[in-house]
Amino acid sequence: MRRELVAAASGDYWIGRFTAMASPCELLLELAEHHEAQRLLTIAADEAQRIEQKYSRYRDHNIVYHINHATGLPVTVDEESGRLLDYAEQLYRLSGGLFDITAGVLRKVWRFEPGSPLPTPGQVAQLLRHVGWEKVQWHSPEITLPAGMELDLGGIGKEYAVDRAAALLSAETSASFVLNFGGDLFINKPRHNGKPWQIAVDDPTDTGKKSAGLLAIRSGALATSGDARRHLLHQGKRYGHILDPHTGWPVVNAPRSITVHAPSCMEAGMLATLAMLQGEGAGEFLRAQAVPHWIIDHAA
Amino acid sequence: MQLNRPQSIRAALAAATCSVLAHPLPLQAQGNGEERAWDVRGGLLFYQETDRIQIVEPVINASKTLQDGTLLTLRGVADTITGASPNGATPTAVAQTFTSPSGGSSYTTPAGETPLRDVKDLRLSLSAEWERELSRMVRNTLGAGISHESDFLSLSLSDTLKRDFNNRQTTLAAGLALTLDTISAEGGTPTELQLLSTPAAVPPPDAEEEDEEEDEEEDEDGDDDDDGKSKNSVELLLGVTQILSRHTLTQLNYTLSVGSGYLTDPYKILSVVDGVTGETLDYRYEKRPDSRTSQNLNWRLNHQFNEDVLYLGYRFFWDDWGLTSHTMDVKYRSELGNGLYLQPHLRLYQQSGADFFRHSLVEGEPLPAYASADLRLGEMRSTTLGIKLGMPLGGGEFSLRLEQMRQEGESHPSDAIGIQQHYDLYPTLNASIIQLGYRFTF
Amino acid sequence: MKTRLLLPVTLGLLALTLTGCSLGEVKPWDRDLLAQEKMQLVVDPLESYLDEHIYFSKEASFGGQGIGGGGCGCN
Amino acid sequence: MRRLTAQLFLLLLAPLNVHALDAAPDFSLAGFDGPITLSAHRGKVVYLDFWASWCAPCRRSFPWMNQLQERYGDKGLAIIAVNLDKQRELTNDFLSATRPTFTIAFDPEGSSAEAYQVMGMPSSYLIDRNGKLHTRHLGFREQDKAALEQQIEGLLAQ
Repeated sequence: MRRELVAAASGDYWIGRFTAMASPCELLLELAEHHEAQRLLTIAADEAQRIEQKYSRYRDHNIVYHINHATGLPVTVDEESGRLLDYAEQLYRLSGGLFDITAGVLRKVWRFEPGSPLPTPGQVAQLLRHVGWEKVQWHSPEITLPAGMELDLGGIGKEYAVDRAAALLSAETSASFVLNFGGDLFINKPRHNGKPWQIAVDDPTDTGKKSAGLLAIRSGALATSGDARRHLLHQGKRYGHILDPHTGWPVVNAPRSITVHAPSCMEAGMLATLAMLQGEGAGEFLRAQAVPHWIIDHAA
Repeated sequence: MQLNRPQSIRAALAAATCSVLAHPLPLQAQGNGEERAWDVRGGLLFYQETDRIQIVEPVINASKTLQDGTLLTLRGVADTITGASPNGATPTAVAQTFTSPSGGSSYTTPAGETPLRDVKDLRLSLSAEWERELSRMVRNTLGAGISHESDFLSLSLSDTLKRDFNNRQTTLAAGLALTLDTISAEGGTPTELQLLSTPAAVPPPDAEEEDEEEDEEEDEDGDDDDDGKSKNSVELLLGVTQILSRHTLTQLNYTLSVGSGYLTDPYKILSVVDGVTGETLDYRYEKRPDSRTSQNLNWRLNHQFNEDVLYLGYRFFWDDWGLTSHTMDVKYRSELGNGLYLQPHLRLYQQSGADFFRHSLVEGEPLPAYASADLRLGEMRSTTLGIKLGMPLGGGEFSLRLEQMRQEGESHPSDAIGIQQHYDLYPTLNASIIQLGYRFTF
Repeated sequence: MKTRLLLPVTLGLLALTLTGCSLGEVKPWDRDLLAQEKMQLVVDPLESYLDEHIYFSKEASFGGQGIGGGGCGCN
Repeated sequence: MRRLTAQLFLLLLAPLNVHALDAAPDFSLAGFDGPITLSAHRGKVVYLDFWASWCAPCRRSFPWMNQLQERYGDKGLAIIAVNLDKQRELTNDFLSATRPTFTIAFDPEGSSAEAYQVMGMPSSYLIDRNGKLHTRHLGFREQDKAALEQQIEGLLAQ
């Protein structure tokens, strides 16, 4: 994994870059020497890589692979995975079944690439039989998945990696830092001059180039859920990549992008995802949760 | 689709997140540069003399720096000795039979051969050392040890003080050690210079009063049930270590040892021969003085050339038994890269004999005050040639040492009497040393 | 013999110390090589111990490097 | 009353501290990110440490200096640890094992150690906010920590 470390133009912090979980990742570090910055970058990148290797659906022979290929047999998981499964289960209950880590199989028919055809209702119904956490037997530390079902921790993995790596960094340094894994980020404390970090929010209408605005964040996490990068245009209709596990179809009328600020990246990410699953009700949902948030609507 | 109780989600989520993130951090991030606690060296020595003694000796040496900075070193040794060792009698034209003082055992040596006595023992030894800083420039090392064999027990205590001078370029050392040994010879301790042909019985206590043996008898409370003899020694060390350059270090040590008590080897005898023919008529147990003062001057120098290191050593030893010896020791550690090294070794040793060393006693001549035919007290020289290989292995360091030792004395000395001239009175001794070592920290 | 030789020994030690003083100083931060384990006077305590044990049991001389450590019944 | 005793205590100590405060020799040494000078730290209390990778007590002092940095770093203490190794390889191993959070400077020639008349390894010097040499300390032992911290706190309070 390529890891580079450069000084910021202003010279008062370091920027470390690497790629993990198919996302560009960066670490902004204030007031640390080069070798110290290098060391902290290694810690963050190692942790990202560790979590990616352990939970990526795209890698063979990790815990997710074993669970998904157990053909109906129970699999015993380690403590860390157990906690993540507990977490997923709680989210499933809290969301009334909207957040479901077994919904990943729907991706077999939903391809969010330009020009991809829409699946037929029959195809979707076929796959829906393999969706539903309630069909999973989870009695820590043992999980049994009915054959044909699959787990996908992609919905929480990146946020979890941010929180974990941020915790490791916090234990190692007192310097202010921003840890950003593909738009999900964590800030431990204000900059040394007492000022907040300025975070640019991507404008989904012109992703990567235009900024929808600057957020001033003193500490805590930001996570964004949206279809900026993954969506499907079909006969003039825009299908976001958030699928409703009850219907097997994308959520209708969801905002283009939702950014939430919360103490941890997992909370921010879950709130953004849950809001997205509310479709038109996203704004209302977030206001009811009384969390700082930024919505970019679909009315573009 | 509406969520259940939307207001409570944030709080429940916070609680759930907190619990998932409470998972302990992986160890990789915990490194804080602390030193490892134990430094352990394990070794196994095989010592094999041609047709003589064989020793298998496992040793373990473990040291640890304690919280207060004290360095604690512990050592455990177990050595198994088997084989045969010369008993001091000279070869003769007929087979010879030897019996222990109590008559419990006997063995026979064929004609023309150097009489050997079977040896078999297990020695267990434990020792500990505490080295601590008394002040920034002064260190103290306290040591204690115990060693046990079926016929021998040794207890020792030592204390060494080292002080640095000249910005730590010079270190002076002074030390004192005390050793107490108890010997309980197998089959009973023989009376010194007693004839082997004397009826095999433990001599009555008053018979010993006639001999000039006062000192060591005090150590025996009841010599009937315990035939133990004792000896003790006091050692003194004065040393100076000097840094000569960034590459060179030297040390000069002077040691003085004063031993007293039963210094005789209870298993060694002398042949009593006819003054003309040299034929063996009888045997007597040996007798050594009951005190020995010996001194050493030991010089060492370590010099580093571009990673390689030359180790030089020279020792001069002398004592009041009339013995002097010179020992030269050279090692050269050649670094081969990647932690691999090869270290050739040469040791040269030469000693003069003790004043009372003689191959035999002559029948009819007055008995000398002291006499021993122990070849180790005779004039001889010894050469050791060896090589050691060291390499990193599995996180530790492995070493293998192979050495060959050759000890030779005067086979046909000018004082050989009669038929003795036909025999090799100082058979050359060849021994192989194989040492395996592994060192690791945890 | 003891007293006759003690004097030159002491003088020798003293002389060495004094020449040590007059030699160029090796600064504390220049002791990197001397701090290496292979530059210690006893590099391998185990090997030294075993050698001392072997030669003590085979020769009439003993000691010189250090003191204490206990003996064995082999001589 | 407590204040009075504190003042008395300071007065008693004063004669030891007031005079004979030499200016700490300045230096310019290579650091990870450009040169490190003492003069750039004027206004801060500087804990100047001389160390080498082959020195065992130096290794023990690093976790403690990390603690110092954490505790006093934002209160005006700067820690500069001058490495006196001749070769960099061992230094890197040492640094990756000890992970210092303070400033490291490199002086393979030992010129700064010469200027400070370093007597042993490690040696540390406390320099006050005005660049005056306050105390020197030789070696590193667990029992020295408390006294050193007290001195640092004292200088930070000035």
